[in-house]
Amino acid sequence: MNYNWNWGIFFQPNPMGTGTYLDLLLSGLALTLETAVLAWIIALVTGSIVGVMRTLPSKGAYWFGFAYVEFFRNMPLLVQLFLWFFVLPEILPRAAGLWLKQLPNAPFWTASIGVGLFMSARVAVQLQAGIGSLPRGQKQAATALGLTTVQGYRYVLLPMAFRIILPPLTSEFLNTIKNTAVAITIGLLELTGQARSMQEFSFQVFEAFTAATILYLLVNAVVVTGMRILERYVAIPGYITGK
Amino acid sequence: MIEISHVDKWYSSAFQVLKDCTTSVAKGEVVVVCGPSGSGKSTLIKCVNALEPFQKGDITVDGTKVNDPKTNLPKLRARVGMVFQHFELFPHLKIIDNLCLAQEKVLGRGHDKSVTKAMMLLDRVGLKEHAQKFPAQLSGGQQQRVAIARALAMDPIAMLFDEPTSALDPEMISEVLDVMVDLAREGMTMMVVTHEMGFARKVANRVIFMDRGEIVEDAPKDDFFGKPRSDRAQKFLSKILSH
Amino acid sequence: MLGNFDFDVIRRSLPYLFYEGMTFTLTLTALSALGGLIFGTAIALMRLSGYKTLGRIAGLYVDFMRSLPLVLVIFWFYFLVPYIGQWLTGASRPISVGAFASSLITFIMFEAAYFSEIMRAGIQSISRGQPAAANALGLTYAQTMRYVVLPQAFRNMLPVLLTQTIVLFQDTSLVYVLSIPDFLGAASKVAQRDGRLVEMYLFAAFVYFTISCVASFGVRRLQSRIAIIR
Amino acid sequence: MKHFRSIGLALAATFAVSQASAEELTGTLKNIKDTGAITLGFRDSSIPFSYLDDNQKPVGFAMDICYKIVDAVKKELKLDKLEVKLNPVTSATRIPLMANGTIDLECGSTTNNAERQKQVSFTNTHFLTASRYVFKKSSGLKSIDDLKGKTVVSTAGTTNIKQLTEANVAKGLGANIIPAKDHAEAFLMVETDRAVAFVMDDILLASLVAGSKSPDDYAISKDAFSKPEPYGIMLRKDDAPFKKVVDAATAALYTSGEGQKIYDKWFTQKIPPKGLNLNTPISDELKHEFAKPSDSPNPDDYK
Repeated sequence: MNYNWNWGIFFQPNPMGTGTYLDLLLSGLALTLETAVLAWIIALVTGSIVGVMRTLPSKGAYWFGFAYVEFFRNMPLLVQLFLWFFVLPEILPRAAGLWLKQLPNAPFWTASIGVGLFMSARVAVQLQAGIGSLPRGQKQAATALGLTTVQGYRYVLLPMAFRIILPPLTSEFLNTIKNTAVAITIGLLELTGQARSMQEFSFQVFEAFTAATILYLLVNAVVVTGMRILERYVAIPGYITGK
Repeated sequence: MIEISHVDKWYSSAFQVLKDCTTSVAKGEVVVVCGPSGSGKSTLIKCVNALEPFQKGDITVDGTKVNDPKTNLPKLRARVGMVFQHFELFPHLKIIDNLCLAQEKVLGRGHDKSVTKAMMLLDRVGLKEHAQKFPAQLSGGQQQRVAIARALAMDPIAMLFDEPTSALDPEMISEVLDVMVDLAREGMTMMVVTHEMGFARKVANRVIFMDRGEIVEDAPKDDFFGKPRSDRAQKFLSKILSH
Repeated sequence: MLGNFDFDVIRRSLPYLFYEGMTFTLTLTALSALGGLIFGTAIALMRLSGYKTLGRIAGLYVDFMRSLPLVLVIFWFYFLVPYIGQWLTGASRPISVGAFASSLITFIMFEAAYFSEIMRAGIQSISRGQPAAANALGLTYAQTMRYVVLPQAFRNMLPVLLTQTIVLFQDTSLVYVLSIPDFLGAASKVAQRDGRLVEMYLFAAFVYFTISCVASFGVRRLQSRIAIIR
Repeated sequence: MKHFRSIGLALAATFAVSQASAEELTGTLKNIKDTGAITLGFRDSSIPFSYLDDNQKPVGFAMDICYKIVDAVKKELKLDKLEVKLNPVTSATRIPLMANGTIDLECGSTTNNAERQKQVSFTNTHFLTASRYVFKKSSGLKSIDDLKGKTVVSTAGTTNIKQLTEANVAKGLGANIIPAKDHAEAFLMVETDRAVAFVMDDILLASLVAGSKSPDDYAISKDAFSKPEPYGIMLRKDDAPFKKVVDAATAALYTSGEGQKIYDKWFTQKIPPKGLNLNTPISDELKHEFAKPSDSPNPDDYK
């Protein structure tokens, strides 16, 4: 193979003056995680609201939830990011658009919100399925005790539903981390983006991508382990969920 | 205490589950509702605390009209205890928390007061030592006794039982019935959907027989078991008493 | 703001967008789905084969692919495939692989990991009695799989496989990062050349949305029809 | 160094044909002969070097040069037919795609420098340009120092973003540097006020401005990030026979005066898609280079 391997490249200084190439990749990793965590919070909060709406008896709430999920699920994430990043500021009033565009870290905020909303539709579907899998009597029992709908969801249905959907939520969280890589198209220098910069500056394509790959695998392993521990921590004695 | 007058309910325009049902339960009275499956008896009892909506007629509980949109349903339901066929304990909450949840969230009782009340009731159903366990760690009979205690913790003015023993293994039925008999003897107003005719003989004041959504028979206990008037009730009785 | 909307730019670029862009996207989607399904089924069979090493290799492959962002995989393969070709054919220099072939290989390899999980679930959903009955009739392992297990697994999983294909259809837009003119790439080229971002991206969003929506509606209909037949 | 190169070049030009046919074919030439096809890498928006016209076909100054090279290769290999495949590249993908054999010639606006020569080779220089930045007049920028703390965009994988990054460190500007996929996308960032400035080779900036909706809104900085650097058609490293053919073809093209003709076509006349005229007559340095073609990566060799 006609290629100059140079694994020492990681310890050579990067042209950004921020330390070595390894530091460059690690800063990308940090940004990946920050974006993913913020996106995940957005996805969980809005996804839960929409997911609950889809289980309410109200026709209006159901249709809103339905439309929301279809909207965010039927467009490529990349296109959605473009809509938020390039299109939204242009159709806003000029001053608002300008403010939006000149926000410091605009790619970070756009990516977090864009990925977050994209994932929220998936969280909503999972949660709807989780609530749907609970026996109907649970809701009735909560109601019969005099709990309001909000209280019923808060104290009875959601704690159970979230436990049931914890395994699929784990993979959705992993998807969130992976999906932040799409944001290199709007200039977010996360892990894949930094691996690419490293490739461009040092010409060491395969070293850069190998390192990024290893970092993604590590993150994956850490998240999976963490979620397993969480699953065990919230497991209910005697109660077998799913598997 | 409970007035049911001319209640009609349809699931769809074609399928009528309740036809012109009229009956009442006086204070301190124990009424057993029986009938073949699909006769609408569970639906009727669920209409009493508005777990199921109905299209025509009126139900009044302790002077409050259930089907009045102005009625504060959670408040009303909190005063009517309900026990379900499948217990419907909240699996993610310890036994003690199952009993405290609605006391605190609906009645606004302090935590200490709720716990004291809960422990007293658990003691009464003979399950004091299981307070810190989770529902899945208890047998069916124990779970149903917890469910009764949970309903009693709300200081109900009446209790509704929806086939409380039909999901239980035979050897556990009596432990639940014993608790119900005690309750009846203490003067609790009770409406019980059950096939346990022994229980009916022992404590019921009246027996209601339903078939195809209609109240076919509504008679004092002795009359019902002595000389049932309708063919349908006779056939039903001979079937379930034949063994 | 909508006053400045130039619908004409969409009309003028329609032939390019659809003849080149959408053709690329749809061909890539269809071939990747087919390849991913075949390769994915092979991986699923490896995992369920009972040979420990074989199963472990397949499992590692699936976990590996599913841990990486598609964008990174696209870069990897775009740069690596010619070398793999060189290695496979023993040629003296990297094999020249065009943009389309390279994307196709990328998506087949990537999606196979996801399709294999679906097929695995499908195979496992078939009751153990089925292969036992086939064996009792004297069918070999391969015959059992070919005539009894896989057809059932495939039918059971058809809606999920189709849903995954819709996801794949959306994912192909990521070849944008390589400047390959798929539908989105074509739209963005027009958008940037004419400075008509708003129109072109809204139009692209609309097209993707419509196609995905119609397709997922079809899958839902199919699903309910299968549910009735069962 | 320079001396040595011109000797080599002269030798190549003289003996290229006879040598190549006598020897066993290797490398790219062998591959082209075997497959009957050559793959050119082109750019989306390196106007006027390599960009898409109204029919989304790649055209430009560098494309024309590449087609001349293709003719020479065809003749060299005595082929009746040579299929030309086109593959889109970006600044970020061009070098790996050259290394991995996806493309045989990269026809665009790639700066020839010593660092890149470790990865790829270049044929004779076809343009010289310095790195500057474009900005909106309304933003009132003047010097490189005015970029302090601002958001600045450049194209990923270019020498320009590297020079910008280095200047950012050296001058302590603290500018927020965003990489864009291609020049058009980067320019768009400035046009839509996402970034205040776009750092790029001045000729590309000038063409982007000229082609924009309101050219009068923009200005290009006086300050430069670099000396005028040479552009070259890129080819694979360590493939002497192929380079010999390509060098001979370009040298012949430039010295014959045909190079100047092609130059004038793209830089002083109306060009597609919009009939723009860049009005950039050939510089003395480039004229000099055309007279004595060179593939040196050193800017000082072109004075």
